[in-house]
Amino acid sequence: MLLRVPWAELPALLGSEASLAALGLSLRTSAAATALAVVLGVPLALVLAWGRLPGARVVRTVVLLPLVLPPVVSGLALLTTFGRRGLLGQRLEVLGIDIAFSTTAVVLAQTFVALPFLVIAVEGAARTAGRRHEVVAATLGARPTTVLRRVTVPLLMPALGSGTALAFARCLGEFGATLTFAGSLQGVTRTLPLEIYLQRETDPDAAIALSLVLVVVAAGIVLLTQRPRRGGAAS
Amino acid sequence: MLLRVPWAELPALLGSEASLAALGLSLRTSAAATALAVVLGVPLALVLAWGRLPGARVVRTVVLLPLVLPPVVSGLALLTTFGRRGLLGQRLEVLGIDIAFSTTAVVLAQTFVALPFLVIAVEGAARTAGRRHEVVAATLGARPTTVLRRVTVPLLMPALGSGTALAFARCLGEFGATLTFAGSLQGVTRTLPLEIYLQRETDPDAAIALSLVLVVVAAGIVLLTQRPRRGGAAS
Amino acid sequence: MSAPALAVRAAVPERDVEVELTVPAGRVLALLGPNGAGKSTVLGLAAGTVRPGSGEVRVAGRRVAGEGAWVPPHARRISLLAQEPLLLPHLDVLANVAFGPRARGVARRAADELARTRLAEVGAEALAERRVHRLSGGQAQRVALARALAPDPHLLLLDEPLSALDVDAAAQLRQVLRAALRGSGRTAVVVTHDLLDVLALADDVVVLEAGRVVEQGTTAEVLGRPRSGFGARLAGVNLLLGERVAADAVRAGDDVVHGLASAQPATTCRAAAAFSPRAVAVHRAAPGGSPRNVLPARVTGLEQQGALVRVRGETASGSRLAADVTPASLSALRIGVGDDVVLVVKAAEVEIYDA
Amino acid sequence: MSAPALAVRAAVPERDVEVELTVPAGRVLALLGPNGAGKSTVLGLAAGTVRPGSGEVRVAGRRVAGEGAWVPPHARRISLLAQEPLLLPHLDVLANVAFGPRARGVARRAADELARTRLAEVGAEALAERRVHRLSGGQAQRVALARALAPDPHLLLLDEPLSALDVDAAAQLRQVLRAALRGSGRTAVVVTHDLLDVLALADDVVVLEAGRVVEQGTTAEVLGRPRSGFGARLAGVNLLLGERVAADAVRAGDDVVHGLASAQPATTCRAAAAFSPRAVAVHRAAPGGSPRNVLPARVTGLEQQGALVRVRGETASGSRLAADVTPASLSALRIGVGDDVVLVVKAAEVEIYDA
Amino acid sequence: GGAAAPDERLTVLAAASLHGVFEDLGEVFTEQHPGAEVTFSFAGSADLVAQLDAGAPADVLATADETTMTRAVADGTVAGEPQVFARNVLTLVVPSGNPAGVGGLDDSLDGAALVVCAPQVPCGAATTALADLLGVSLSPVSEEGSVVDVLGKVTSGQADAGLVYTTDAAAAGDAVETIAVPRADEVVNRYPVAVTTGAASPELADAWVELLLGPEGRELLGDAGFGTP
Ligand SMILES: Nc1ncnc2c1ncn2[C@@H]1O[C@H](COP(=O)(O)OP(=O)(O)OP(=O)(O)O)[C@@H](O)[C@H]1O
Ligand SMILES: Nc1ncnc2c1ncn2[C@@H]1O[C@H](COP(=O)(O)OP(=O)(O)OP(=O)(O)O)[C@@H](O)[C@H]1O
Ligand code: MOO
Ligand SMILES: [Mg+2]
Ligand SMILES: [Mg+2]
Repeated sequence: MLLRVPWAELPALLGSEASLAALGLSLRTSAAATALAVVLGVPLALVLAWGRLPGARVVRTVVLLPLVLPPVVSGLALLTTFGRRGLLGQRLEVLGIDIAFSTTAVVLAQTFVALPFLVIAVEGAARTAGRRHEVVAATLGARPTTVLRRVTVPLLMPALGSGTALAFARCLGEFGATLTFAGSLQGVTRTLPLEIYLQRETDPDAAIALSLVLVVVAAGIVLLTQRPRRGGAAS
Repeated sequence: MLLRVPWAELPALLGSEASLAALGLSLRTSAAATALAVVLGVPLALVLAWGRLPGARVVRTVVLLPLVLPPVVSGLALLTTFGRRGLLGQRLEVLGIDIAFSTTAVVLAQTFVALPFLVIAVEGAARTAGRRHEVVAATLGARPTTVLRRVTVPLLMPALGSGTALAFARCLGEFGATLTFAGSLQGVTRTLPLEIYLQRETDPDAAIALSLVLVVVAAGIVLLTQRPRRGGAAS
Repeated sequence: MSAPALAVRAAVPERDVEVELTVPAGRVLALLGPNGAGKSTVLGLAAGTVRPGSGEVRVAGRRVAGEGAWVPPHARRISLLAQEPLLLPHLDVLANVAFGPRARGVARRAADELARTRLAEVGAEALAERRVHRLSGGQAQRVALARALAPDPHLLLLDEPLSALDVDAAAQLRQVLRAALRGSGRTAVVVTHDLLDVLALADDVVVLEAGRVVEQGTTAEVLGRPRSGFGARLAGVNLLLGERVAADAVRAGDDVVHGLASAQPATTCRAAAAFSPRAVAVHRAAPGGSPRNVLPARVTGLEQQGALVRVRGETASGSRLAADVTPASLSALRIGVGDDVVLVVKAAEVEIYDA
Repeated sequence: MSAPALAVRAAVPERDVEVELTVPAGRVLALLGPNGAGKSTVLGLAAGTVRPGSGEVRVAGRRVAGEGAWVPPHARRISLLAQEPLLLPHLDVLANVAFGPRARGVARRAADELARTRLAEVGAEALAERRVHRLSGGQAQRVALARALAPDPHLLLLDEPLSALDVDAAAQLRQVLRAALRGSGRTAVVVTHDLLDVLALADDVVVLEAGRVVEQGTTAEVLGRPRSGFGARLAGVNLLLGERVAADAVRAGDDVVHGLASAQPATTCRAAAAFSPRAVAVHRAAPGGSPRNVLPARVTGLEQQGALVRVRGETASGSRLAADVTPASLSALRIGVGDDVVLVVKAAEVEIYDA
Repeated sequence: GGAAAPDERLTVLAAASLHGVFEDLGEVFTEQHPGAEVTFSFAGSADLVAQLDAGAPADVLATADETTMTRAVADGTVAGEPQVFARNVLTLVVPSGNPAGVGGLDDSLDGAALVVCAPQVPCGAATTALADLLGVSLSPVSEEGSVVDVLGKVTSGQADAGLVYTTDAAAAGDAVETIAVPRADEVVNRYPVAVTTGAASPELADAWVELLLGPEGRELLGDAGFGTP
């Protein structure tokens, strides 16, 4: 891919108004969606890891689905839920909330595809770590909120960190659901992958250059959060 | 989504030659790609979890990238590597091997996107489990192959199981990389997601029906492998 | 009278544990028993880490577990030192010890200072800044003990607090615990396998066997006049539990032992005969002469204990007895494991009491 | 003479451990020392779970670690019982014990049978089909011990094998170990904090302190005439280590102790004075009369030990001494921790020897 | 895959919007050429050109606009002069029932969600041309990358109106209502076809082009709503 990048023209290609707008939009929506995914995903992951919910397997399956669905299908699923004629969408519209073709829709689509990354990472870590340390903390008098803040979260930090990084990177790369569900308008809903898709029609070189930007940003994020981890814990 | 399925016509829609061909192809290629991902992914994951490779972070980043790249970019990346003019592709062509736009290309594309699922799952489990049990087994006289077979693999089985399931489901859903890298030839490279994409142009109802099939199969696989796990291990 | 600090009357069916015990406020209870007897389970019931299948648990009179009631561990004002140290791996040693006080609202600096004091008490002040995975087994145990003592709880639950410690440390920490427990008005339950711990720390003793309380009483009572095999072996005496066949004789199976009846008149049909291993002589064949108690047995073990050798034997009816002899007499006897011997003890050395 | 079964001459700088020790084939070495002294580290060096920073390790003459050489644990024909039981969580108890023999090529049925035998020996045959997370602490320890014994290794490394066991089990397993170790021609290194283990199991003793060997010799030598403070405390004697100021006197700091010189002529300038705590009398003020050794000290601890009370004290020069007195005389003295007392011991009770 | 191994195989790369027509035409073709098997690969036109350049096996290339075909000519992946075989014009579609009451490209669009193709793609270029021609300025809520995405927004009811090709409107059937746009037929999009340079069976490829340009082709294209040259 590197070989086909038109290095000389790179600054011009990337500096174009459309590219910058797309990059900016992508970064902003990805940040928002990642935050949303953390807020929703961490409690969900803990409940799945520790709880004895009767429907835990079903819930987990539903959460994991976006990970494996093809983009078009994800988009269709969102559309039939949050779309104007969708189950929830209709109700929201009654309340005067219309998310169609808005940046909110982009964030929603990205949250949808990013959530599983967080849930998988945090649930896996919570499950393997078990509740042993939480129990110890409780027998020392720590109330549940304290346990969460001072034991669970710090212990899950590495998993949370890499889960968040993957979620953010996945948000950056989200294409199909955004396209199907949110549309594509410069500065509002046209994120970087959509811009790449469009550029490819007229200027494949520009598309490759933009792809490279995306790859580099995503790789950078994934790389950054891979701090060297601690050795085995004494038990 | 369920509401919009044309239940009455479902058998006809799904029974069409094109749909069956696509489903069959998808299942075959996904199985092959998953097997390939296991063979490549497990050793890679163990090396990443246990080794003190200098470049481990970079390797891990590269492995994780397909998880977050938009489909088009994945396809472009594959094409510029394995395509006829790609880095590896040129060499392979000299050997008379041409993989782009063949069923092999589909398998390759699917392996590319499925590998991270396996590596993440297995590496995470291996890292949290640590090597403590492996060390114990070695001090009891177990040679490395025995340790792998009788300790490492059984201990990682739950993670390997769910990783494999996710990988298979992801293979089933793979769309963008296949389209760009392998094309969309019926019976050869047109997998179920590609068929859905195509049907959407002419027959949205059929597309929804096929999507449903895909969702059900993927959900079934993810659900099946969620066996109830064992309680915490004595240490 | 105020409510006992701890009252457990509960069952954990999946572990086959069913106990009833009470710890009055301000007293220290030693919980003894063989491996798997249910000691850790009882502590778990009190701490709230094990839920009873039936029955109830009360801490300071408050129902903390039982039908409809459940008070989570953190709200019980207890502190548990579990059998595994389980230090928090993301904190250093000091922060581990300061964790409890911090969780109970003590300010950071005060908690750190308290933690340093506790660490100094267990001889681990030099480890304060260490990461926990860089501790040796005994060091981790000391830190865990300091951590359990730090929150200043109403009820302290200690599961084998001095295991894994070296002789010096064990002796020193036994004193630390003694100071922390005795005369402080603090209530504690201590699980131990060590007689010294019982003597140094406990007011009362409960012996568990196979999930049931088989003996309880003050330390002096239980060790002085043990009524369970385990208590007797811990106290280092031989015990025959059986039927009273005379004012001064007990029969256990086919074994009959005569002794001195206690001053109080007999009230029960079950009785115990206790005698020290030092009072037992070992012969290859039954001797003539005065001793009234002659017990044939098979040797099951030989063990050096200090300057003496302990000969362990079992009678045909299954009574397990020990005799302490000098190495010289042992080599004269030329006995080994599996040999048949005769154990002889003077009735004057045997105490008979109600069981 | 054949090569020693184990020869370690290596350093682990990140743990500040630097040791040199040798275990002749067929002998059992007890490795003693305070927490954090480096005992587990030495076992790790022998087993191959710790790599030396420098130096080398030889097992049966073969260099298994050292510059350029590295033999992985499984190829060393050793068996290690680590300080944590670490049972394999995906196997049941029987499969855990059978693991070693199976790994060494024993057929499944034979391995299972062997495992059952070993389990029976440690009194855990009833647990054979249990999953390991359903074991109590002591049960897990027994299973781990059975597992370490099962592969029939050349060199057995046991890290606190009898900790966490109840009195009965500890006594029984001590015998099992004794049978497995003594007279079997097997070589073993046993880490323990228990004098009984040393007496029952060990031919030789090595005492580590702060990562260095401070004392070594046969069990009788070390316990009979300890040359390290730790050895002395383990053996239960008082020890003053210092400069020989006369044929029959040792000075440690300001403390001078007279005694009986050993029969052999003195060869070193450093000497040790050893005496039993029972020989030490405690007074509030220096008495007149015959005893030549009068040592002012401050009381640092009081500890019940069997029928006696042990008074621990420290002199102004830092010598730590113990005196065993009856509870009656203690209450007559009315002393407590922190009081100044005078410790008096007759020279006839003190043994002086080369250190 | 077919039952017996075909004597000859024809591979056609075609724009996704030709899916329906080409499948039907394929049946006619196999009737006329027994022993031959036709395989299609459908994708966006730009994709097809890129794939061909990357070595995709193909005998015929049919794209949805002339710009992309020009690129293939420049790459040297097609032989000879491309021939236009179909024309397409834009039309306005609204969801069935026309919830926003749209009446055409006029004030009735104010406040309604209009979706069009992005100017970078053929249908978008046509949209821009049409707007210029009519002297109206459109303010769409989304500029999609393909006409299928525009249609999808309308059929799903997300959008109140969309500008798509008449062929797409026809394929969507009852899901949408069509509102004719005046002078739309003045902005024409042309579909060219060409035989590839690396064709494995050039004769069959020629035969396909002939069939497409012939009466059977015209008829099927007409049925699907295409105009013919
Ligand atoms: N994994 C480790 N990494 C670094 N240092 C360690 C590690 N484990 C132990 N240490 C340190 O090395 C020294 C020796 O530890 P070691 O475990 O050998 O002691 P030990 O004699 O076995 O003590 P104990 O009786 O407490 O088990 C100690 O100071 C300890 O803090
Ligand atoms: N997590 C568990 N689940 C089920 N059974 C258990 C569990 N832990 C222990 N047991 C069983 O419950 C019984 C009581 O165990 P407990 O841990 O209370 O014994 P203990 O008296 O503390 O023994 P030890 O001296 O060995 O620590 C034992 O038979 C044990 O096998
Ligand atoms: O196939 Mo995706 O959901 O756009 O990466
Ligand atoms: Mg226990
Ligand atoms: Mg150790």
